[in-house]
Amino acid sequence: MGLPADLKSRFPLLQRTVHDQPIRYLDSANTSQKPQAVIDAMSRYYETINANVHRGSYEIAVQATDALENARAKIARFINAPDPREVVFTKNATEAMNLLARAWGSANLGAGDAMLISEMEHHANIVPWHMLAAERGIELRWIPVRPDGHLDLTELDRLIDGVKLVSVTAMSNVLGTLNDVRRLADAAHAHGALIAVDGSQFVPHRATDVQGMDIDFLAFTGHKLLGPTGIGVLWARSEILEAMPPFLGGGEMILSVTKEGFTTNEIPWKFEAGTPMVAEAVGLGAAVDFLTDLGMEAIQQHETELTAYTLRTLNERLGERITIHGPSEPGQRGAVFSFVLEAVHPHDIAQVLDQSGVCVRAGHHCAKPLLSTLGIPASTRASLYVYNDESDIDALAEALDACSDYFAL
Amino acid sequence: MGLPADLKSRFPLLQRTVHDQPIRYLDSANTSQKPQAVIDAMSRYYETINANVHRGSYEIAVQATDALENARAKIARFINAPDPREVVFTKNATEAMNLLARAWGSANLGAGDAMLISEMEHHANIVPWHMLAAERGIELRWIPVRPDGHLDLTELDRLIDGVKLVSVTAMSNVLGTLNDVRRLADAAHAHGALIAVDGSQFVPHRATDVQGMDIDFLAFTGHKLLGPTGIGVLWARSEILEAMPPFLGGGEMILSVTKEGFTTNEIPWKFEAGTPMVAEAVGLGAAVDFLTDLGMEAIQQHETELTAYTLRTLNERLGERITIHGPSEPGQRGAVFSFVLEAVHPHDIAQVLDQSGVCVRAGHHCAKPLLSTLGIPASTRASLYVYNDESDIDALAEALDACSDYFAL
Amino acid sequence: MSSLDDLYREVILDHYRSPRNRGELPAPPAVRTEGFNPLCGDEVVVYLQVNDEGTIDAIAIGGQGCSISQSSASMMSAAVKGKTVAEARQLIRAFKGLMSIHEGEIGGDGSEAEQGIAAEAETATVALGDLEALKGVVKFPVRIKCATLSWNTLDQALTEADSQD
Amino acid sequence: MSSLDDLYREVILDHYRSPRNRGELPAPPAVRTEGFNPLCGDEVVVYLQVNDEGTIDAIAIGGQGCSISQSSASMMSAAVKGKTVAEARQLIRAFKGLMSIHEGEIGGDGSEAEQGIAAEAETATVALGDLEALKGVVKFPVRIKCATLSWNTLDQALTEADSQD
Ligand SMILES: Cc1ncc(COP(=O)(O)O)c(C=O)c1O
Ligand SMILES: Cc1ncc(COP(=O)(O)O)c(C=O)c1O
Repeated sequence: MGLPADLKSRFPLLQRTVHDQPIRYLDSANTSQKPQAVIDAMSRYYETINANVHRGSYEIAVQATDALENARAKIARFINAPDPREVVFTKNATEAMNLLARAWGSANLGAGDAMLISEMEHHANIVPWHMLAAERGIELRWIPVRPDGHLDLTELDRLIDGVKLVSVTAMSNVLGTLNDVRRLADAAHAHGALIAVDGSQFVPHRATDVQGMDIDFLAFTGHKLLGPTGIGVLWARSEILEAMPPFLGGGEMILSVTKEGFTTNEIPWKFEAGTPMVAEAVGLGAAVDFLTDLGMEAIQQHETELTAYTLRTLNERLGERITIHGPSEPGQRGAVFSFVLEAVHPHDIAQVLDQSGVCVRAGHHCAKPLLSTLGIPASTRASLYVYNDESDIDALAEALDACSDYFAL
Repeated sequence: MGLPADLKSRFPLLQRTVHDQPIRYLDSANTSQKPQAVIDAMSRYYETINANVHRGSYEIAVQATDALENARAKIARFINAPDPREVVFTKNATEAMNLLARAWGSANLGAGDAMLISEMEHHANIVPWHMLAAERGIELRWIPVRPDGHLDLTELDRLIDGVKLVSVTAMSNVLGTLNDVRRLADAAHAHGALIAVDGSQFVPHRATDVQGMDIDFLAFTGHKLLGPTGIGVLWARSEILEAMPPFLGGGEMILSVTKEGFTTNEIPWKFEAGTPMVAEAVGLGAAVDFLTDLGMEAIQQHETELTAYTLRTLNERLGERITIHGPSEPGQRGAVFSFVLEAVHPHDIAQVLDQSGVCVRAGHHCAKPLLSTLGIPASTRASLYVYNDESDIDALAEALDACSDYFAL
Repeated sequence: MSSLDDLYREVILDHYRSPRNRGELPAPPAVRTEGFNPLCGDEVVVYLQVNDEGTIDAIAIGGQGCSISQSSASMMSAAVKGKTVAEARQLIRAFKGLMSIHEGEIGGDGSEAEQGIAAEAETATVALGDLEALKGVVKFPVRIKCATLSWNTLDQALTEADSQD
Repeated sequence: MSSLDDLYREVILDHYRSPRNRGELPAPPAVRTEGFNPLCGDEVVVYLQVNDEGTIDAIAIGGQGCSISQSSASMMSAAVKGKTVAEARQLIRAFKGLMSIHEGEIGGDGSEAEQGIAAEAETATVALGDLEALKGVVKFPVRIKCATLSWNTLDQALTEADSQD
């Protein structure tokens, strides 16, 4: 196993330079780069079979429909979903969470009902619930985060008691923490609650098995998964989807419309109003093929090794000057590193690193409640993916060292 | 003026054959084909500057942000919007209508309030209102359609009295009818109502001027406009957008999030939750450039001439056997032709025509209430765009003639 | 138009032009069931009368639609008339077996695709006669729903007739 | 790191390392105004005391943020201290003129971009002194919001001080 040595060469953007330096792309938790195979799959779609789907009986319309539905089937297999009809396409993970909150939430959560999320959630798994709470007076409970970056589950039994839904991330986009989703799923089900998982960070990096995790909903986003912008997924068990009211209204999601009302289509189309993201689904299908060819096991191994190398290298090189948040054991975390560098503000770090071709993100990473808990207004984050290697980490360490000198008194 | 003679050659899909015949793509009201320039703009985006937007301070993140915001500015100019911040990106026109119904509608329409749509609306401008009506008991009124395919405005004063919103299509996707939007806007404003326009069919084919039409909202979709799937637009006047509550919740649309609540970002980002459709916006920007280079006046002239040719050719060739719905004067309609062929069902027509490479759509065209009014369960529709020419119409007429023979007793 | 002839076999066009058992039956005593294809607007109405011995002694077909849905309905009505309910159900399974090779792939309903595998076995043993002419539809996946519409409607009608007693 | 030196001029780093007028003022009598950059989490608190003659006789700066936002706040405080409200407002316009060449293009707020054009004229006539060092920020459009944060906060503080009387 192991990843192919020439992997970086399959990503056209990684061949470019920035300020005359080779690019060191360390912002994959934000969005991933795309292999040529994914870019070409979309171009080929437009160049050969582009047509509207589910509507035409002519040759290319049938081919376009097949392309869309084959992508759906591939994605279902990728997360081990039992049925492709359980895969609903959305424009991103955020829309998937909103679909969940609106369609399932408004039918199942009323005044006084409680739900449970965690302090390490991305805004996409917070704001839709705030909006629902404001509308219908539901109670939002929070699983705390420990200083070591893990969820604090000591009070789980009390927190989960009486909730109707648990919604947590499988992997933190700030700390890299991998949560024990199966344990949370068991606890939720034992208390009669359903469990939704934000897989935006997890699905690109680890073999995902919705049946093995025994979860009810999974949201993730295409652009972090070597796929295009403009597509995400909400997976849910078919019985749940079937019982849910629709989300957006329009074409595709109806069986019939009269002046008096409408009847909804079967799942998954019931939740896909309007012309779907056909080229994007094709691109995501190609991304999933690419990842499957590499092997999710090999990816996990590569990232775990690189995580160990990163922690070691940064600590050795920067010593006391750097504080890396999140779990310290490489096996318990993804390759996402939020850190604070003494006396240098994250925004300045990101700016200075860019001059060396090193791309990192500075800010709140759309997880403000978590940063409040950690007691920092902003952090710098380096995040890795299949195409990164030790030379990228060396360049990061070198640039951080120089940056620290530059701002030193 | 006039369109370049080699225009078809710039659309790669139109170079392919179907069943060994040159393709005759006559389904552009469904979705348009894409010029190489649009496909390449998106590939180039992924190959050179792909990064998440509004979040990074490194070079390619700045370039990606500029690319997104430049596309927004281009689109604003294309519809003569006074301010790019009035252009909200959605995944398609359907989402744009749902944004309008949910965000504006739920803040402004309550039990007993009335709104006015027309019988020729696409489901995207019907079902969101049915959903809102079911939720909040609003009254939905309908402008009737006359047998000649025009709106029947004789009772407009009575119908519009007391409504809060008028929402109509600028051009019918079934009949090709061009509605007098300015007259409807004046009537709406005179009665204290706002007016929303579904420009999905109009914007690709006619110079659009939201200020000249004096409208309040405009929705349209990228994939019918030479652009990619996965992107649409809701334009609205900035004062209106500013007063509207948000639509979907998550990253990008917030200024701040705490455990207790959130505050919203400025327009347009307030309405763009999650990672935006960056590559798709770039593609739509390239499409708008392509159309602007051709000239919307030249496009209108081309389509009007081709409309006259189509009506003449089909009527001459098929005589009594064909009934073409919609306005008969080429200047009052777009190049969309719904017709019924004696003794042959639309589904059979579409199937038989495909054997000659002719792509037309059969069905209800997502406008079931209109088909009920016309008294037909389904129709066949041929629809044209910049790349079509007389040879396509000749092929259509020829294939229809043969089809009619094939099914004749 | 040679490859079209695979789809539009002469016997199909014949049933389309001269549909058998076209009309209505008074319901009750007959049951009346409607089937609907939202994609193309096709509609089939099946009127079914089952006697005390469990035999279909009358059937009539209403509705409108394309040549495939209408000829399939016509052939179906001819094939089941005089048959027992059990025989009719066997015929439904056999016909779905004939159709289902591609069904489900176009995103229709996965469940029918699975039924199909079991049903294919049935197809081998039941004589379909004229109905074999519809085999060409399989090459045109979007039309499979047209061909199966009347059969799904019949299935429902049989269930309703059953529950009438 | 040569081109970085355009951004991080020595005087900027000096203000960042040794910020002037750092602290708090009792409010009231001072006004206290907060400014916030949601993109990066930068925060500036301006404490402003305007005397009866309309002169800024005390100013203090709190908050935290990057070198650009903090040094800009520090230089701003030094520049307006002892100035009249009218002079301070002129300085705000002049500074925005210096910054606004690229502002608005990155999707910030179109309105400021328009103000900018008028303000550029002002820039030519008002002496900015040390503040000129921030000119390099213009080459780094995402940082313009960092540089203008304290100035927008000052603007608000002046308005509040005005309405106190
Ligand atoms: C008039 C009209 N409105 C709305 C739509 C919906 O567009 P979309 O499916 O891209 O959301 C269409 C096309 O399908 C249309 O023709
Ligand atoms: C954990 C997590 N959830 C949700 C999202 C939202 O994804 P998107 O912006 O594509 O909707 C992200 C990324 O931004 C994320 O990291």
